[in-house]
Amino acid sequence: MPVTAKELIEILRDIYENISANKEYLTQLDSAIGDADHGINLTKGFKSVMEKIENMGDKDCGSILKTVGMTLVSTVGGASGPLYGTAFMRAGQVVAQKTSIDFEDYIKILEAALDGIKTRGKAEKGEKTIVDTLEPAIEEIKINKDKGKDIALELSLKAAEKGMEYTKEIIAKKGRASYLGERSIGHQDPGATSCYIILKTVADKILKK
Amino acid sequence: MPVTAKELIEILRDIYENISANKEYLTQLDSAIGDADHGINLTKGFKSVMEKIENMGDKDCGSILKTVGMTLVSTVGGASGPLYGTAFMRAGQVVAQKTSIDFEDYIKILEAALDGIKTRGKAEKGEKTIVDTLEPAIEEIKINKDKGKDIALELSLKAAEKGMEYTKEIIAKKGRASYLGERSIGHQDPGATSCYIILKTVADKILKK
Amino acid sequence: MKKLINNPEFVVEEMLQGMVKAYPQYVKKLEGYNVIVRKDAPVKGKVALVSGGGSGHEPSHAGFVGKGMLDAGVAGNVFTSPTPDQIFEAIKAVDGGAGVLLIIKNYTGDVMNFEMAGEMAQTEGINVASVIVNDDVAVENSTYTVGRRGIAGTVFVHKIAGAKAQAGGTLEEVKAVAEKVIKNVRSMGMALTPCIVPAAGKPNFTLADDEMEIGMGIHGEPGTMRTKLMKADEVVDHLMSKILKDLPYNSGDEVAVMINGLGGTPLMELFIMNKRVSEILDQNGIKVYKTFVGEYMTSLEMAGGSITLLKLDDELKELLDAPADTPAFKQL
Amino acid sequence: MKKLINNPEFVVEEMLQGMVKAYPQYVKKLEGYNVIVRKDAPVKGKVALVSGGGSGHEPSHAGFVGKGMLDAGVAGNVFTSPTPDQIFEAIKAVDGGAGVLLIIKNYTGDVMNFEMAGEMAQTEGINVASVIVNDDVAVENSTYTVGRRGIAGTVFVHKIAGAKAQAGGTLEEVKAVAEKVIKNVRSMGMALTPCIVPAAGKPNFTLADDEMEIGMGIHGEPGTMRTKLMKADEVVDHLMSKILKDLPYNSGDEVAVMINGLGGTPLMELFIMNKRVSEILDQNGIKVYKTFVGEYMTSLEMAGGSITLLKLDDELKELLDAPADTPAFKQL
Ligand SMILES: Nc1ncnc2c1ncn2[C@@H]1O[C@H](COP(=O)(O)OP(=O)(O)O)[C@@H](O)[C@H]1O
Ligand SMILES: Nc1ncnc2c1ncn2[C@@H]1O[C@H](COP(=O)(O)OP(=O)(O)O)[C@@H](O)[C@H]1O
Ligand SMILES: [Mg+2]
Ligand SMILES: [Mg+2]
Ligand SMILES: [Mg+2]
Ligand SMILES: [Mg+2]
Repeated sequence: MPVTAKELIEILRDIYENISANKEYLTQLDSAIGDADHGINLTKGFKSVMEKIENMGDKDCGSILKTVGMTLVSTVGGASGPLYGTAFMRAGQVVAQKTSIDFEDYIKILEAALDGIKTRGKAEKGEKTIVDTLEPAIEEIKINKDKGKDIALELSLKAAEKGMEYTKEIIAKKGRASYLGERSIGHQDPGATSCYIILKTVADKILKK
Repeated sequence: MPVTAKELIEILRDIYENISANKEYLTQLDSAIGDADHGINLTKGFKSVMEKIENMGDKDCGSILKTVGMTLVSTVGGASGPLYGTAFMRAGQVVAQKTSIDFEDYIKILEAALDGIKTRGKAEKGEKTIVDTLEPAIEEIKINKDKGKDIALELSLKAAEKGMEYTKEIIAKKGRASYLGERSIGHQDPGATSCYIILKTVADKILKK
Repeated sequence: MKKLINNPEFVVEEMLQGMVKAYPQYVKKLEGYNVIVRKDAPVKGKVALVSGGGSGHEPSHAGFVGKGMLDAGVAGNVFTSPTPDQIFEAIKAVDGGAGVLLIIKNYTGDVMNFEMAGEMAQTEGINVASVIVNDDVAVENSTYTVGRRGIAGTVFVHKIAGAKAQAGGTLEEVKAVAEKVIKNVRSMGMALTPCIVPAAGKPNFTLADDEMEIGMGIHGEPGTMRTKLMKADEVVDHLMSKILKDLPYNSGDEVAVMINGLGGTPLMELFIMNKRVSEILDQNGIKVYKTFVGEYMTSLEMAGGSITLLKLDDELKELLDAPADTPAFKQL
Repeated sequence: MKKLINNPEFVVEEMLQGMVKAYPQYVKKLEGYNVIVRKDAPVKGKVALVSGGGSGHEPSHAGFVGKGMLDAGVAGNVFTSPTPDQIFEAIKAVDGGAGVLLIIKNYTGDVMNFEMAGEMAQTEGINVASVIVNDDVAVENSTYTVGRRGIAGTVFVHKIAGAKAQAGGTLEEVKAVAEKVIKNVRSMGMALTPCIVPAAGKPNFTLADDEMEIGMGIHGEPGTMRTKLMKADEVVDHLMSKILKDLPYNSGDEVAVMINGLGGTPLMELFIMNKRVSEILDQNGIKVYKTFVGEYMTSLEMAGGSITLLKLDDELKELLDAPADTPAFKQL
C-alpha cells in the first residue's frame, strides 16, 4: 500500500475474474435457498464494471469506486445489486479526489461499505447475509491494525471466512431465503460467500505488495 | 316377423348391450381418426334410451322409435348423436301408430333412416361414414327381398360388413376424420362399425324368430 | 393428470356455477341446462346471438355473453358439441322477438346439433338464422370435404355481429355482417404440448420434448406438419405466410389482429409472437387497426397459440370499436 | 424447454416491443429502457403511479398501465427486480407535478431498488412516496423477518389507488388509500407444476406427478406444505381457512374476490375454484361485492392459482367500481 488508481483497477479486474470463476458455485448456493441467480447477476455486473472503468486509470480512486457502485446498481438487480452498489458508492465517497488508497483509507472504506449495506438492507449480524462476512472482517482488522497491515489483513480474512461459514448454521432473517425459515439451516449464504471472495481478492493483492 | 312393441324393446336392449360390449373397441377406432369418444357417447346414449323405453311395451312402435331418436339426440352429442337420433326419429314416423313391424316396414324403416342420415349429414357413399355400411345393406335387402326375409337379411348383412370394411381403404371426406386427409386411410370408420353392430343385432333377432 | 377439479364428470356444471357466482352482474344460468344467458335476457326487440360448442375453450363462449356480444353461450361436455335440446333452450330463453342468430364453429357435430336446434325453434315460430365460422387455414378447403375448422376467428364474429345486433340491426343485417366477418377472417395455430380432457385422464396426443405441431386444431386435431421446435419468429413466419396468402391480404389492407393463447402459454410468449406479426404486416404494407392479445379460444391447458387476421372495412371497424361489456371481452 | 421465444436473453425486450405494437392506443415504451408508460404521460396535475418488478408475471405490471390504474410499469429481467435507473426513468417520465407513488411488492430486491430510485428522484425535486404490498398469508409475518411477499393482491392496489389518482387525489390521499387496500387484502396461492425461467432453461423446482405445493410464491418460493394432489374443493378450503382467519374477515363483511391463474391453469379450473370460494364466503356470512377471475399475476407457465380477498368499505367500493381502461384490466 498505498494502492494507486491503476492498481485499484487491477484489483477490480481480479474481483471480476474470481466472481466469474465462482459463478456456478454462487448460483448453486443461491439455488438451494434463493432463486439461483446470485453468481449470474454478480458476474454480469462486474463484467459491466470492467467495461466502464478499463480506461479510468488517470481518474481518482473516488471516481472509480463511484462508477463501480453505480454500474453494479444498474446492472446486477435483485437484492445484491443495490447492496454491493451502495457499498462501492459509499467507498468512493471515502476516497473522493484521492489518487491512491492507503491502509487507513481501506479500513474506512470497509466501514463505509458496511454502513451502506446495513442502511440499505437493514440487516444485522446473524441474519444470514453479506453482513455476516463483512462485519467480523472489519471488527478484526480494526482490533489488529496496530500489528501491521499484513497481520491485520490475514486475521480479518480469517474472521470473514468464519463468518461466512457460520451462515450455514443460522436461520435466514433477511432476503429471499427468509421465506424458508428453519429450512434455510444447513446452507451457506450466497451473499456471504461472494463477499468473502471479494475481501480475499483484495487482501491477496495487497499482501503481495 | 312381425315384431311387436315388446319385441322391439328387446331388440333395443340387445343393441344397447352390444354397443356397450364394444364401447372400448369403438372408442379405440375413433381415437385413431377422431376424438376417441364414439363408443363412450353411444353407450351413454343407448343407456338413456333403455331408461326411457323400458316401460313403453304398451305403446305403439312409432312412439318407441321416436323416443329412442329424441333420447339419442339429447344425450349422445357430437356427430353421431344427431345422425342416429334423426335415423330413429325418421324410423318412428314410418311406423307411427303401428303396434308391430313387418318385413316391408323394416325395409321402409331402413330407407327412412338412411334418408335422415344423408339429409342431416350430407354424406354420400364412399366418404367413410355410417352411410358406407347402411346404404349397401339397404340396396342388398331390396334386391333380394323376393327371396324371403332370411336370405335377404343375410345378404344384406354381408353387404353391410363389406361396406364397413371398405372404409379402411378410403379417405374420410366427412366428419372429424376428414381433417386427416390421406392419413385416414388404413383405419376403419367408427360410425360405419357401430352401424354394422346395430344392423347385425337386429338381423340376429329377426332371424331367430 | 394434475388439475384443480373435483370430479371429471362434473367439471362443466361446476365451472358454470363458478362463473355465474363470479359474474351475476353479467349472466345467469338456465336452471337444468348448461346454458349461460345475459342477465337481462331476453332483450326485447333485439336480435339475439347464440353460440356454443364443446367446453374446454374458455372463455369461449359463455365468457362473451353480455352487452354488445352474445346473448347465450351453450356449453357441451369437454370437446363435445352440445345437444340440440340445450341449444333449443338457449334460443327460447334469449329470443326477444327479433329473431336469433346461431354462430356455429364448423365441426360436423356442432353444425348438426345447432341445425337441429334451429329447426326445433323454427317449428315454435322463432325466427332463426345461422352462420358457420371456418377460419382455420391449416385445413385445406375443398368442395368434397367438410371444409375448414372454426377457431379463434369466431370471437370476431361474436364481437361484430354482437355490435350490429346491439345497434338494432335486423336478423338479416346481423347475419350479413357475421358472414362478412367470416369471409374476411383467417386463422392458424400451433401447439407445443397436448392437453388432458378430464374424463379421459390422459393427453389426447403426444409430442416429443423437441417437437411441435403446426396447424393443430383446438381439440388437438392434426395439423399440417410436425416439426422440431422452432424459434417464435420462424413459427410466426410460417403461420403468417399461410394466412396472408389465403384470403389474400394485400398491401393497403387494414386488419384486426388476434394473438390467441391456447391455455398453457404465458402472455410473454404471445407478445413475442405479436412483435413478429406486426413486423411482417409492416413489411407487407398491411396496417394494423387494432390488436387483441390474450386467451380467447383455448384448449384447456394446451401450450401454443394461434394468429387471426380480420380484414376490415369501415363498417367492420365501426362495429369492432363499439363498446362491449362481457366477462371476457370489454371495450370502453 | 418448450417456449415460443427467440432468444432467452431478449425475452423481456421482445415482449415489451410486442406489447407496444399491440396497444399503441394505451401505452408507449421509453426508448432504451424496459419501461412502459401511459401513452399520454405525464398527465399534468395527476399523481402518477409506478409499479414493476421482475418479468414473468404478465400482465403484471405493464398490462395495467392506462387510464384509472398505473402510469408506468417497470419490467426487470425474468423474476429479477428492475434496477433503480430503470425505475428512476419511469418516475421522471410520468411525474405530472403532483408527485409519484411507487407500488412495491415486498421482496428485498424490489424494495431496495425502488427505494434507491425514489431517493434519486427526490434529489431531482420529484415528490415520491411508496407503499409495500405484502398480501401473501402463506409466509408467517414477524418483526424479525422481511415479512410477507406481495402477490396478486397488488392488482387491487393498482386499481384502487389508480382510481383515486385519476379522481384527482393528492399524493398523500392516494398513498393513504393504497395503504388501506394493503391493510385489507390477503392472498394465498398454490402450484401444481413449476415453471421454466428462459435464461435458466430448466424448471425452478420439482414436484412429483402426484404432488402439489400449498402456499407457493409467484417465483416458486417454497410454501407452507407439499402434499399429495387434492381435490379443488380441498385446496380452496385450505387456502380460505388461512386467508379468512388472518385479517380476520368476519360475518357481515363485504369483499372483492380475485381468483388468479398462475399462467398454465385453464380458466375452467379457476371457475371451479370460485364456486367453492363463493360457497365458503356464503357459509361465513361474508358478502361478495365483486369477483375477478383470470390471469392477473402469473408465474410464466406455472399451473396453479391464488385466491385474494379484499375487505371493502364504501370508499374502496366506489374506487373499485370506477372505470379503468388498460390492456389487461378494463371496467366500464
Ligand atoms: N437485507 C439484506 N442485507 C444484506 N444482505 C442481503 C439482504 N437481503 C439479501 N441479502 C444478500 O443477498 C443475497 C442474494 O443476492 P441475489 O441472489 O443477487 O438477490 P435476489 O435474492 O434478489 O435474487 C443473499 O444471499 C444475502 O446474502
Ligand atoms: N356427415 C356425416 N354423415 C354420416 N356420418 C358421419 C358424418 N360425420 C361423421 N359421421 C360419423 O360419425 C362418426 C363419429 O361419431 P362421434 O365420434 O360420435 O362424433 P364426433 O366426431 O363428433 O366425436 C364417424 O366415424 C362417422 O361414421
Ligand atoms: Mg438470488
Ligand atoms: Mg368422436
Ligand atoms: Mg366428439
Ligand atoms: Mg433474483
